[in-house]
Amino acid sequence: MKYNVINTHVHNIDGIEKVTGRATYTFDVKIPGMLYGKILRSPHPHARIVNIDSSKAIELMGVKAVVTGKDTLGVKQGIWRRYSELCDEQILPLEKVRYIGEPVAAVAAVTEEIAEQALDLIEVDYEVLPAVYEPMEAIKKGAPEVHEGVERNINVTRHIEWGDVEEAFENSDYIREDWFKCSGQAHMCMETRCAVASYTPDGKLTVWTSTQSPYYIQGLLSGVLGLRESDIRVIAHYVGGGFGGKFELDAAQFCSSVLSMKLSKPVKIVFSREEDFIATKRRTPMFYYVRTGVKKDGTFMARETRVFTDGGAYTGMGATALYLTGFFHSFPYKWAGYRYDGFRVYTNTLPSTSMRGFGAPQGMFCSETQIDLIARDLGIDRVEIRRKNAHTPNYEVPGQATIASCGLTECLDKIEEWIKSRGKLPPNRGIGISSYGFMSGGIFNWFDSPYSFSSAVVTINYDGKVDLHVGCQEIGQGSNTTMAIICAEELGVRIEDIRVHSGDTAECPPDLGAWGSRQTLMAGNATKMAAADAKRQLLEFATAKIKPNIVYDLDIKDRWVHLVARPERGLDYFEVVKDALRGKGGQRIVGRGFYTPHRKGMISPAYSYGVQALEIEVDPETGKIKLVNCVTAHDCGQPINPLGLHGQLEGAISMAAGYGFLEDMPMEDGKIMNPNLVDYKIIRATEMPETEVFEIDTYEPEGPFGAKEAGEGLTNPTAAALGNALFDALGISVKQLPITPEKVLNALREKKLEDNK
Amino acid sequence: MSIKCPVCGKVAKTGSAIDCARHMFGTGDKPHRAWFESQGLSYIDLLLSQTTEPGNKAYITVAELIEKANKD
Amino acid sequence: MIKDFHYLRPNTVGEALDLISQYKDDCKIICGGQSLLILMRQGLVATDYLVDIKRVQGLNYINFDTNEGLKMGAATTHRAIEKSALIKDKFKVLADMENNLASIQVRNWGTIGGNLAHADAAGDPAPVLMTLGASVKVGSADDTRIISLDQFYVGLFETALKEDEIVLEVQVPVPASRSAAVYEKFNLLQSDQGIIAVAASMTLNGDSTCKEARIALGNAAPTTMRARKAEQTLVGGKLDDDLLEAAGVAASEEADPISDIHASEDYRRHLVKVLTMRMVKKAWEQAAISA
Amino acid sequence: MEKHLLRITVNEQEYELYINPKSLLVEVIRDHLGFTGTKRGCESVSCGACTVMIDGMAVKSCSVLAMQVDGMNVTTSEGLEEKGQLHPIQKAFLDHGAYQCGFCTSGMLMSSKAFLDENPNPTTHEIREGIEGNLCRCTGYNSIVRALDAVAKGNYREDKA
Repeated sequence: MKYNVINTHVHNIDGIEKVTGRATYTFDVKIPGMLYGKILRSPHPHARIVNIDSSKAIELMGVKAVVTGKDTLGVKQGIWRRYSELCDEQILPLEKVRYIGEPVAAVAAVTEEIAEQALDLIEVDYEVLPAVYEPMEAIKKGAPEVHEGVERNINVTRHIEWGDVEEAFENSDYIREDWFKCSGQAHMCMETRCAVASYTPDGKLTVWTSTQSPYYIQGLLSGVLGLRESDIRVIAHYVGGGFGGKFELDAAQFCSSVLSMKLSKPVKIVFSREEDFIATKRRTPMFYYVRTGVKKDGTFMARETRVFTDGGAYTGMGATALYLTGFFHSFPYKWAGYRYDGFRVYTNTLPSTSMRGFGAPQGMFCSETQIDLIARDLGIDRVEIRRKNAHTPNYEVPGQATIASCGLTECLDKIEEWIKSRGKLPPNRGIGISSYGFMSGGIFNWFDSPYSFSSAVVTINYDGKVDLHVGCQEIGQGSNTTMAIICAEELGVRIEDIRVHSGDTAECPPDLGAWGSRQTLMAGNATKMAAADAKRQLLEFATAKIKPNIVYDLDIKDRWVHLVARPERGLDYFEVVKDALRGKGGQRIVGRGFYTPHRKGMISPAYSYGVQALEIEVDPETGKIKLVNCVTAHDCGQPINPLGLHGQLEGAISMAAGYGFLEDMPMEDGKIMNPNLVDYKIIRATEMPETEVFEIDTYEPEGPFGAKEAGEGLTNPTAAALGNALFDALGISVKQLPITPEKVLNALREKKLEDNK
Repeated sequence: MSIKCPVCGKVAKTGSAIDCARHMFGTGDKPHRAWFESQGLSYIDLLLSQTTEPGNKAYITVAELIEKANKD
Repeated sequence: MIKDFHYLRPNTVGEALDLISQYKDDCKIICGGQSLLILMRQGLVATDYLVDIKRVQGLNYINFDTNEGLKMGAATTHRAIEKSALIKDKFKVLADMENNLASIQVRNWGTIGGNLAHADAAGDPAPVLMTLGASVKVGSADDTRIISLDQFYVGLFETALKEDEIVLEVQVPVPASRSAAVYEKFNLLQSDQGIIAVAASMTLNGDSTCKEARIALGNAAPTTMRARKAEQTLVGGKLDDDLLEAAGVAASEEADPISDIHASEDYRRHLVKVLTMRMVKKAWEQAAISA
Repeated sequence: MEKHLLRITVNEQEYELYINPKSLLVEVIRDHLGFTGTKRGCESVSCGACTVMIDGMAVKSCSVLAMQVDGMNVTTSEGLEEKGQLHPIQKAFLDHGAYQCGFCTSGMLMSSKAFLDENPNPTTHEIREGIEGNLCRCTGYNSIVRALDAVAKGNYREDKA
């Protein structure tokens, strides 16, 4: 299929603003009369708040207000509006604090400095309680209760099962058990959490904030502040990164709103980098037990997996991560019998939640690492064993998902070719591979939204310029550009004819926002539908004007309205628009579109697939790993924006490789030991490997123009590929993330001991 | 002799107690969990040991109890 | 937040030293400030007076002559040292070390004097300069004196500077013939300080046996330290694996590293051994082919 | 605390202002002068989002007291355009998708500009070292390296004229 805009080289439509310093982020927002807020945080991992005395603080010159939980409605909030028991977080708690860094009070003052000084003057009387930091401790009988009445601190459990697992094991020739530990990871958005809240005497609240979902924040604020949803306007024009950490309500948004409502003045709160590390949320740490049964020939028969996750102090999006890790741990392979039991356990630590991959990177690290071990045990080629069990088009994961498009086998072929092309590697080099797949948006509606999951409005002005209003959120992943491309293609105009409006709940239709890789498919479908609706209206007028034989179809391509059968017969798009507008009594042409998935299984309407190969070099004397090459064969359906797609791929590699060998959040007694960018290691330009991508084109019937997920799933394979590359290079397998030099060295020592036996 | 699940009576193909234990763990519904507790064991604690320590301690412990239950 | 302070910007070394002798403990000296300002922002350092010597005349120079050796003004930036043709030619190890010190931005503003006076045991220049036998010229309003870098570091973030003294100049003697110095740090990100760093300089006899060895360890103890036992094992020896092993083991034993989130004490000792062996070998081989 | 007179040229415009001497350069640039293109991403001189050029050198403006650049020339990302024309590096960033969320971009551009001014024919490894002081969580850097490589190879030379 030949497209005019789709899959062509397009600049991000917000590029000029970003490369000239014009883009105004919440971090940059400054409005007249604005005050600055700071948050007082708990020094204790677990303590009862006996009393808070802010009298001294309020007397400090320049301090305008101090608020505590008592100044709030005390609502326990969360995105789980359908499952109230999972809404367990008061952002300014009334009773007790459950992790170090949890907010206890907030101050507004004329300068940031005065606000910070005021924090020191607030006297909090704590009754320190026994705390528990490890899920395996927290779940034991008699462990301290993080939340009263939650037995054994078990927050949620998830069970996934299909086939007869026992029978499948009985029919296996070989069974292998492994134990894994996956670490936490910080989202580390370059723009820390921040918000400017402005409440005005007319009872309306405007909040500029750095979020992945203005609509969620609007709804959540309405719940905790007792304001009417539509009286709250959330604006997020530019967002400095999200990665799964910015679609829940955060303390910057909540505290600035509470302070602003108290003062009827704008209040700005910006998290310091340290606050962003210790008091937001993190990727969920997980303990994995995996038991897998296979046939001699490598056919996967049965898998039984048990997972305990460190939930930290609150649910966040962790319940979904618990489900998705269990599902994607089976991915992208066929199993006669599969059983997963997941337990999310509360601890007195930083809450864990969704982060790019949403549980899948952990599940796939454990799965793909074990698959290489099984392949070695059975003497089967690692690509072959994956090919033998790979998902195929139109496969149904029993009771879970129906796959339509799937290019996994082609991806495996490509990667096999590339590995061969590398020939014999020099010593201490190794190549690891990992298959992966991911959802194109979750079908979940925990938020109980009454609105379509995605909506779009296309408005054509007299001069032919198109205003596209979407609720989907641009956070750097390029969704505004993707929507502009889809709109331009469907409507038959050029990218420069489109002006996208997003990131403002007062202007744009509701949309669940940027998480779970949902926007290209869901908002894309809504945008395509809206554009088609507008085009239909134009074509009515064009048909009346051209007066073709009614068996002929009309279409618009590159601003040319024409007969499909006789492209030379047609009209200029701009002329047609002018006529159509007159024909509508001077009304602009408006097209509407919306999308909500139906009958699409438990998880998602569509799934992306791929295989990644990572070549590393190891120093066997120090255990240091250097990333050399990273090659990815990628089935994301029809690519929409190749430039953006490649950027997503490389960005995912840097973040996921970091998860594999650098990034960690070590704690002592609940205190994070590296809450700064000196001690928290993030890949820099000098550590990034060369990257290459092979696009495997498939057509996804459920996606706009056949497109599906393209950015988040790429976070899933890299840590596994890195571990498998180490296995390939030195024959050692490290089952604890991150794979640090010290762990590599210890594994080498153990191997020596065994080899000597 | 082939071992029966003391709760639902399922007999594993191999008939072994250890596979019966796996069946009981895996099913893990209320009645099966209740049986663990009735034996003075904790389902969660057994899961924990199975999930955190290499080896099959939990399954073996349960298998022995199942054999015992099958005898009487 | 940084606590308020009085800002003083003298124009000459004399003015600077007078101010410092006047305020003593009540003042701090800022040069590049790449480390100091972080500590001040964290509230770990507060001061009534801040004396800014970054732009004081006569502290920013790189000179070399065949008798006196290399002299660098305290306010010379890392970047200037890295880029200096003279240093690339005569002290390549210095230029290479600077090239991997933090980021270009930091090297553009940070200074050699400030770095040495900050006395971070993980700092890059100190071990290299130690193996080159460098000294610092320090001065107060009353007089100036020369302190060998070996004597300069007395404790964790502690130097031999008196309260009214500042570093004025770094002095590096002319390298002996048939000698070479090398440096390597082990880190996870190229721009990081070393989890462990080792510098070694070897001077050889005509028969390529070891005449003199100088080994300095970074981040292996509360201060940058010489690995003297390791040095002794080398003197008079011939380059072979056993000797290297012996030196590596000696260094790892005399090191006094900590355990932290980045590495355990054992692992750090292991790194000291591996890097010492590598650096000694490399320096030895370079010295052997040097004129 | 007595204020000090600061004379500073930012993007070719001279300014005189009285500031608390503890003010960091980034605070003067953003809060006093309103050049918000320059960002802040940490408190530890790690992320490079605040990188500006001081007399042609890339420096992290959070690591410098404003008083230390008294009388000097500062350039921020807002100062890269000339007569409404994008600088070649800005064009290359657009063409190569060398930014995503854009929060690190201003600092990245200033490191890039200073680096290429000093080293017009770098290897790609030198380019990586040239921007290693700047963190980017979105792109994985390679698109930035390609953009700078393209500028160095002269693909945007006509723009320089």
